[in-house]
Amino acid sequence: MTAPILALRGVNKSFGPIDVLHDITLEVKPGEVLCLLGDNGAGKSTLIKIMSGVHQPSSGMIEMDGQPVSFPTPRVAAEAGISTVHQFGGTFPLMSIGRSFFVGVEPTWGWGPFRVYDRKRANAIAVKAVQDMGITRISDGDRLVGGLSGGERQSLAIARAVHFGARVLILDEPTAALGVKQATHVLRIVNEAKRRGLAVIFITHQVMHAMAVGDHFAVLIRGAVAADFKKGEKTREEITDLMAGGASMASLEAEIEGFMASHDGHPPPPAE
Amino acid sequence: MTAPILALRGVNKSFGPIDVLHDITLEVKPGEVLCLLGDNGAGKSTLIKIMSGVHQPSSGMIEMDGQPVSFPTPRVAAEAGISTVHQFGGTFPLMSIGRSFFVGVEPTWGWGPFRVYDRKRANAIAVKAVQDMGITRISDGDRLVGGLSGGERQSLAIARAVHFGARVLILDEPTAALGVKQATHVLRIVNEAKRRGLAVIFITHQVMHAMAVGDHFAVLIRGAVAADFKKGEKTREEITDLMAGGASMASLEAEIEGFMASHDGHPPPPAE
Amino acid sequence: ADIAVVGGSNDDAFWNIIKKGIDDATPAVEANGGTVTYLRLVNYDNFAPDVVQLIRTAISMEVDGLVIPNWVPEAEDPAIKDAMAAGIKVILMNAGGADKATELGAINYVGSDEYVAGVAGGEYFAGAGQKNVLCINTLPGTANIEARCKGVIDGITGKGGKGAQLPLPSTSFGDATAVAEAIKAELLKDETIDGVITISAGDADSAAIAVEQAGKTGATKLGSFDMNQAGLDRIKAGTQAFAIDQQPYLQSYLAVSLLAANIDFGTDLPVFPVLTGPGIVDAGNIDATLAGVKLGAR
Amino acid sequence: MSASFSPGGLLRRPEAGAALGLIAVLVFFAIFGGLTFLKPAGMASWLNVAANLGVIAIPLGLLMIAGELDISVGAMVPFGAMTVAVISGHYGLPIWLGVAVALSFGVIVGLVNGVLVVKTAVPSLIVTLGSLFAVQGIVLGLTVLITKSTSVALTVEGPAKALFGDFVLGGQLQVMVLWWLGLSALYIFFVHVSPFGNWIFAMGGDKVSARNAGIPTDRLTIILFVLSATSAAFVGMCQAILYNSAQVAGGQSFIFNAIISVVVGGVLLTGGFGSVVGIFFGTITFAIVTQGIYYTDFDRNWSSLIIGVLLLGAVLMNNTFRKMALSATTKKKGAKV
Amino acid sequence: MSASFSPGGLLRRPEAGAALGLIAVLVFFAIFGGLTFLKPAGMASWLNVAANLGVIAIPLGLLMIAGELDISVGAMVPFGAMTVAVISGHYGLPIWLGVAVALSFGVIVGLVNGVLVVKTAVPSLIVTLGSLFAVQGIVLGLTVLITKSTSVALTVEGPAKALFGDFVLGGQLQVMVLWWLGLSALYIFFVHVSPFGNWIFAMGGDKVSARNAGIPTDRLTIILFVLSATSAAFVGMCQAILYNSAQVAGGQSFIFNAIISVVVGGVLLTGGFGSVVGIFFGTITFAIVTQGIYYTDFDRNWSSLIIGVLLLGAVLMNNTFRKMALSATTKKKGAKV
Ligand SMILES: Nc1ncnc2c1ncn2[C@@H]1O[C@H](COP(=O)(O)OP(=O)(O)OP(=O)(O)O)[C@@H](O)[C@H]1O
Ligand SMILES: Nc1ncnc2c1ncn2[C@@H]1O[C@H](COP(=O)(O)OP(=O)(O)OP(=O)(O)O)[C@@H](O)[C@H]1O
Ligand SMILES: [Mg+2]
Ligand SMILES: [Mg+2]
Repeated sequence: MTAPILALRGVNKSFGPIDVLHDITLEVKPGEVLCLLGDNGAGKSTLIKIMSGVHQPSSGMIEMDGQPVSFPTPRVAAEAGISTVHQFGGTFPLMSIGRSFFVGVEPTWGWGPFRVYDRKRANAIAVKAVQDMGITRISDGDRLVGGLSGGERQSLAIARAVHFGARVLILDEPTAALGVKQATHVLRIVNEAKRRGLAVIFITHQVMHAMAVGDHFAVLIRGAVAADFKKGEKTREEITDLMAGGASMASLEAEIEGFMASHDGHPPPPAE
Repeated sequence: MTAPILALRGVNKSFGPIDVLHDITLEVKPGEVLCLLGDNGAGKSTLIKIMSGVHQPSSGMIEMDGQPVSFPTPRVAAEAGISTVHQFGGTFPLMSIGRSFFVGVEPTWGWGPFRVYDRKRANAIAVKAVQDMGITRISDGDRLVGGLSGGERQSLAIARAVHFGARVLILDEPTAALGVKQATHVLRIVNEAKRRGLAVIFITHQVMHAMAVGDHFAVLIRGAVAADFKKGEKTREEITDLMAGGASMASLEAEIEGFMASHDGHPPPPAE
Repeated sequence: ADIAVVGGSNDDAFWNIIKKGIDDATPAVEANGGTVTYLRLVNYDNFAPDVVQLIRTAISMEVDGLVIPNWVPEAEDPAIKDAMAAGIKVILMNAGGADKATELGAINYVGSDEYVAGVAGGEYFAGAGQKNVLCINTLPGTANIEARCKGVIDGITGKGGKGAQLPLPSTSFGDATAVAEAIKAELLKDETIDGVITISAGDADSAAIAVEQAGKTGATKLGSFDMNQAGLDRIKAGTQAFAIDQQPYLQSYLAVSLLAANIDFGTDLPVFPVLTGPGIVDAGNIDATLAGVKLGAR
Repeated sequence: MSASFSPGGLLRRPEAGAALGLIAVLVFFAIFGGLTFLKPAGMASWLNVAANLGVIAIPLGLLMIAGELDISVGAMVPFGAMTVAVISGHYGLPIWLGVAVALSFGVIVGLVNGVLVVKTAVPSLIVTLGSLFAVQGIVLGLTVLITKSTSVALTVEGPAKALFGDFVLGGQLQVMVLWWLGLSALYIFFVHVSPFGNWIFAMGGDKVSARNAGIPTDRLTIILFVLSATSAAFVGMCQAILYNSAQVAGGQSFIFNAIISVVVGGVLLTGGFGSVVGIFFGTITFAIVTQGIYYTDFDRNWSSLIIGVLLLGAVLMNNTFRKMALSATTKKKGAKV
Repeated sequence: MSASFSPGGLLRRPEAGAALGLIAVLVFFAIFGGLTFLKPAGMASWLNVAANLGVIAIPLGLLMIAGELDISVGAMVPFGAMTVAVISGHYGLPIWLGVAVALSFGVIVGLVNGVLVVKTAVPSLIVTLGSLFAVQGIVLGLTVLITKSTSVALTVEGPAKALFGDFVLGGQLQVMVLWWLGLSALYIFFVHVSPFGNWIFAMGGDKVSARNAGIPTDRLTIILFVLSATSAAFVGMCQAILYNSAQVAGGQSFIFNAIISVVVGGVLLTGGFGSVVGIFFGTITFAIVTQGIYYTDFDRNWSSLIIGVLLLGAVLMNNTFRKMALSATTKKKGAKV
């Protein structure tokens, strides 16, 4: 069994008086997709923000390759090979595609204080990375990001993370705003990253997406790890119930589907 | 057969030189859920913005109950009984739940210029509406919206639209950021609205959600209605392909699943 | 002759009368084929650099003559010398004095002097029996304005009285109430203040209310630099003691006329310097002054 | 906006920080300023300043809550003053005509500002900076053209004087203080009690969503600009009547002073949060800080320093409280200017 | 920021609108101002003004691109001037010491501003408004305390004079023009050519995302504040050396003038968009408008009106272009101040 790249050991996080994460222990191995599941507000985004240096744990430890590390800023985490697409933001509407792609890690030539931003190279790499994601319409790296559709922007952010994700790729609800085709592309990219031996942490609210790529599932309920299991260890129904925070979704789904069935797909007569 | 409440007849829309919608003809009947499907950037949001008075059609006609109407501002559309939850925004982080719920249609007592905002009533109604959506944690209408989780906020926006949606309820990707439980609640609400005889227009990228509530499906591809069919007329696979803008998703899905199968759910050895 | 005149801020009452003098002298210059250009500071924020900039602008216009107040000699002298080196004849006006004119080689000096005017004000207070005078400065740090208050303080202390300056922060500039309440507060705090003088006519409107509000009408005498209609009305009514008048109309009118005639006809005035003030307007000469105010010349 | 009356709720109201700031400076000057500062004449001294500033600061604060800014008030004060002085002083026409024209100029400039902001995408800071210069130019140019002077005298008697520019209640308080209290009460009603206030907060929170929710954002924006320009013209007009004279210069200090009062009063510079009561307290705080200095023994040359430090302190205090209030509101990002 | 050189791309660059505005006012004044305005001496007249303003406007513009604002530059100009005048004029110490101390005061005030903005949640407008007052107070108080005067003379000769405060190239251009050109070139390099510029734009576009992308936003913010305060102190210092004297005075006009230049230069007030070349053009435009008036026959009383209208026109023009450039960027909503 391969050793975990990144691991959390007994991590707690509170914002002032609000406890958000309780005693989280989790690990992710190379070539493995960890699906982080959980209800709205369960603490998934907070958890991955700790892994990517945005927040500091209130207590507990982060380990990389078995060594304790700390990520005081996102830059440190990025330099350690952790690449994150956050749930919100991540692109800059008024910047060009090339510049937005390389924000903070601009390619340069020259030396010392006279390093020059290498626009040509940045654009070429960015356009290629985005096209590899299936967005073939984009061919000019000088276009402003603001001119892209929501899905295209999301794809750009993911392409960026994949490109720089030397070892760990973290995606926080990357498919939420995406169309069917784009979402499938993202899933393909996740698999591709896995194949290349990266560790991937994938957050989603869609069971289908989780089951399509996940090797390992962790479910957060109110800030604690409520379940941690491997692919195939639980059924779709069990996973759905866990994602809903432990509620029994079967009854809810039955309710909706039952309704549809009872009316045979036709609406009832308008209420008086 | 009941007559349509709201209909578009040959609607076109362009922003400056960019044509976004081409000759759209669509109608929605009371007690019916119209699912609007389509790729990112297909024009779904633009279409429903025309129906809710945010944008004006470049040409073409809107009819309500068979009569031509025009919605110069969102207010006019709201007064005609059209209630919309837009894809972005819709709540005000720094306002109280009660005030946010009633923005623009504040309940008052008193008369003339001395009408007084009825905080008690607004809070009571808002809290009840949100609790009816399954968010039972919210009990104080004076809490600031900014303190709610994303899912709770989305639920608040939907509750608002349902409350004021006298005749037509439009929901633009209401489930995108929601957890499994919350999404199921939204679907239940859509069914409930349908049962009460409202016309519902529902935009989503998730086939499952669409199939769970839709009576009638319209697929937009690059701004034109590419398909318009009833529940049961097409298979899930056909709908998925249409949602992806006509691409054959079967192959893509097969690719992903095939990969998983071939590795039997286990990651390949890390690449060198 | 093409003449350039450098002057003070756009909306300053004093400099608007200067402009009237220029405007009245202009037809005579134009009758002899010349022009007159008035270069005014926009504000007193960046005083010395802005004034010098205006001198340079005048040089760049290739004028024949320059009328200029020498407010900040250290800063202005080099520029004035450059102007002379470019063949421009110079008359100092309003600030600088005879010695400076001689030193620079200017044709003449027309004007009073802010400091001398201030001294005159301080001495007027002393003559009226006031012992403790407060000079209200709403533009602290501005060189020409500081000179006014310094003169007042020196004038009153020279006669055995006491004087002080009240610099108001920029938050109260242009807010009549803030100025009035500041003065009132000082009057309430220090009962011995029996004379108040303001650096502009507008501030005197505030000061008049402040004196009244402090219940010191009659006990505390009010003076001002420069005048406006409201101030003169007060002098007539007896609620203001005096206003210090440098007769700005004469300064610019004479300076422009003398310079143009010198350039065009080679005339020269034996009077050196030409002093236009300080004059004191008080109950004694108020009526004649009021007539001039109506015409915008006082 | 929350109107709960629990002690916790009270601390979370936007005016809580402002009230504490006010108390702090009151104590500061009561200690260093001594007794005269708290006597009626001393209190009148800062109340008068607060009143003149407050009548402008409240509508400006509402604009800021709605996410806009109005710099042109700095030119509207002299414009209002000069209009009434020229009409009723220089030309000797009836004072009521002067009052009416001064106020209608305020309405006109406000309309121009509002329409430009709504119709073009130019930020309101820039639009009103342009109209600040333009109105300054108009006031100077027209006044000199008409009166040959930059200072115009005006004598008003009778009811107009009593109404707009006189002292009341023992001859210490300007009648403006009554206007200020009255207007503040009206604003409190309209902003916090009537439904309109909700619209302003919604606009400041998210203009697009507000419009989508059926709020006539364009009309409301224009109304707010009219309100602020007219209020500034009103203050100028009253000052001219009170001081019997109007000057072309000045008024610019009102810009910064009003903005400071509004922010000290707890209004969020990015819009969407604040209260009229807070602005009211903020204005008094500012007036006390600037006027209180004269009652102390500090060297007057240092007054700007003291003002700067005290105001920064008041805002910091305020902010600490706002943070406590919104501790859970973390996802609101936005241009922080 | 896009650096494509196609004609369409050229028009979409942030400086396109600024360049057109510049051409428009040049034509305007060439028509109404006549020939002298375009002769070397006339050009020097507005170049000198532009240089002094521009050295401050560019770092201020960078701050605005990064989503912040610095009002305190208004007080830093007299602070820098007074510091060198007191040290090397009043005390007669070596000029290099005066220069060093003046600049280091700039660094200190910038550090204080930056740290306060980064550590507290107070908007930078308010923080720097506070430091504006505070520094004004310090300058007035200290100068009077030390020199008993508000105007201090200073005589500088030798290399320091030649370097900081002399005329060059035929005695018409201030050496500041060379500084301005050199600094502009440096800024262009760092903002548009080196990778650092990218960070500033990213910060202004979305500060949270920028930090998440690994940009040291706090450090960068502080550096930008240090840059703007130090540049202002530098300009004040050079003016004192050039004019042999320093005054304690407001300096507030620099604030508005610099902000106008930056906005006319195409920088978005909400941050994230703009260019150094645009600011450069905007500064020249502003200088031409304010200086050009002197070369025309317009009555001076109307100059504010003309400036206001011309500037509003320039911004409107600029905005039309920006809209064209970003026609597809519609989802960016944000506080429009
Ligand atoms: N900076 C913060 N300060 C205070 N509370 C916070 C902060 N960030 C997050 N929280 C709170 O922590 C909890 C978990 O938030 P988080 O964003 O991690 O949830 P999530 O699992 O990502 O939910 P979603 O599926 O809706 O994205 C929420 O209750 C949220 O309000
Ligand atoms: N105001 C506007 N100006 C210019 N173009 C616009 C505007 N609004 C939308 N568009 C363009 O119209 C197209 C359709 O956009 P729309 O938001 O309707 O797509 P959508 O179907 O809702 O996509 P998604 O599923 O990503 O929400 C896009 O290419 C978008 O860039
Ligand atoms: Mg999340
Ligand atoms: Mg959409």
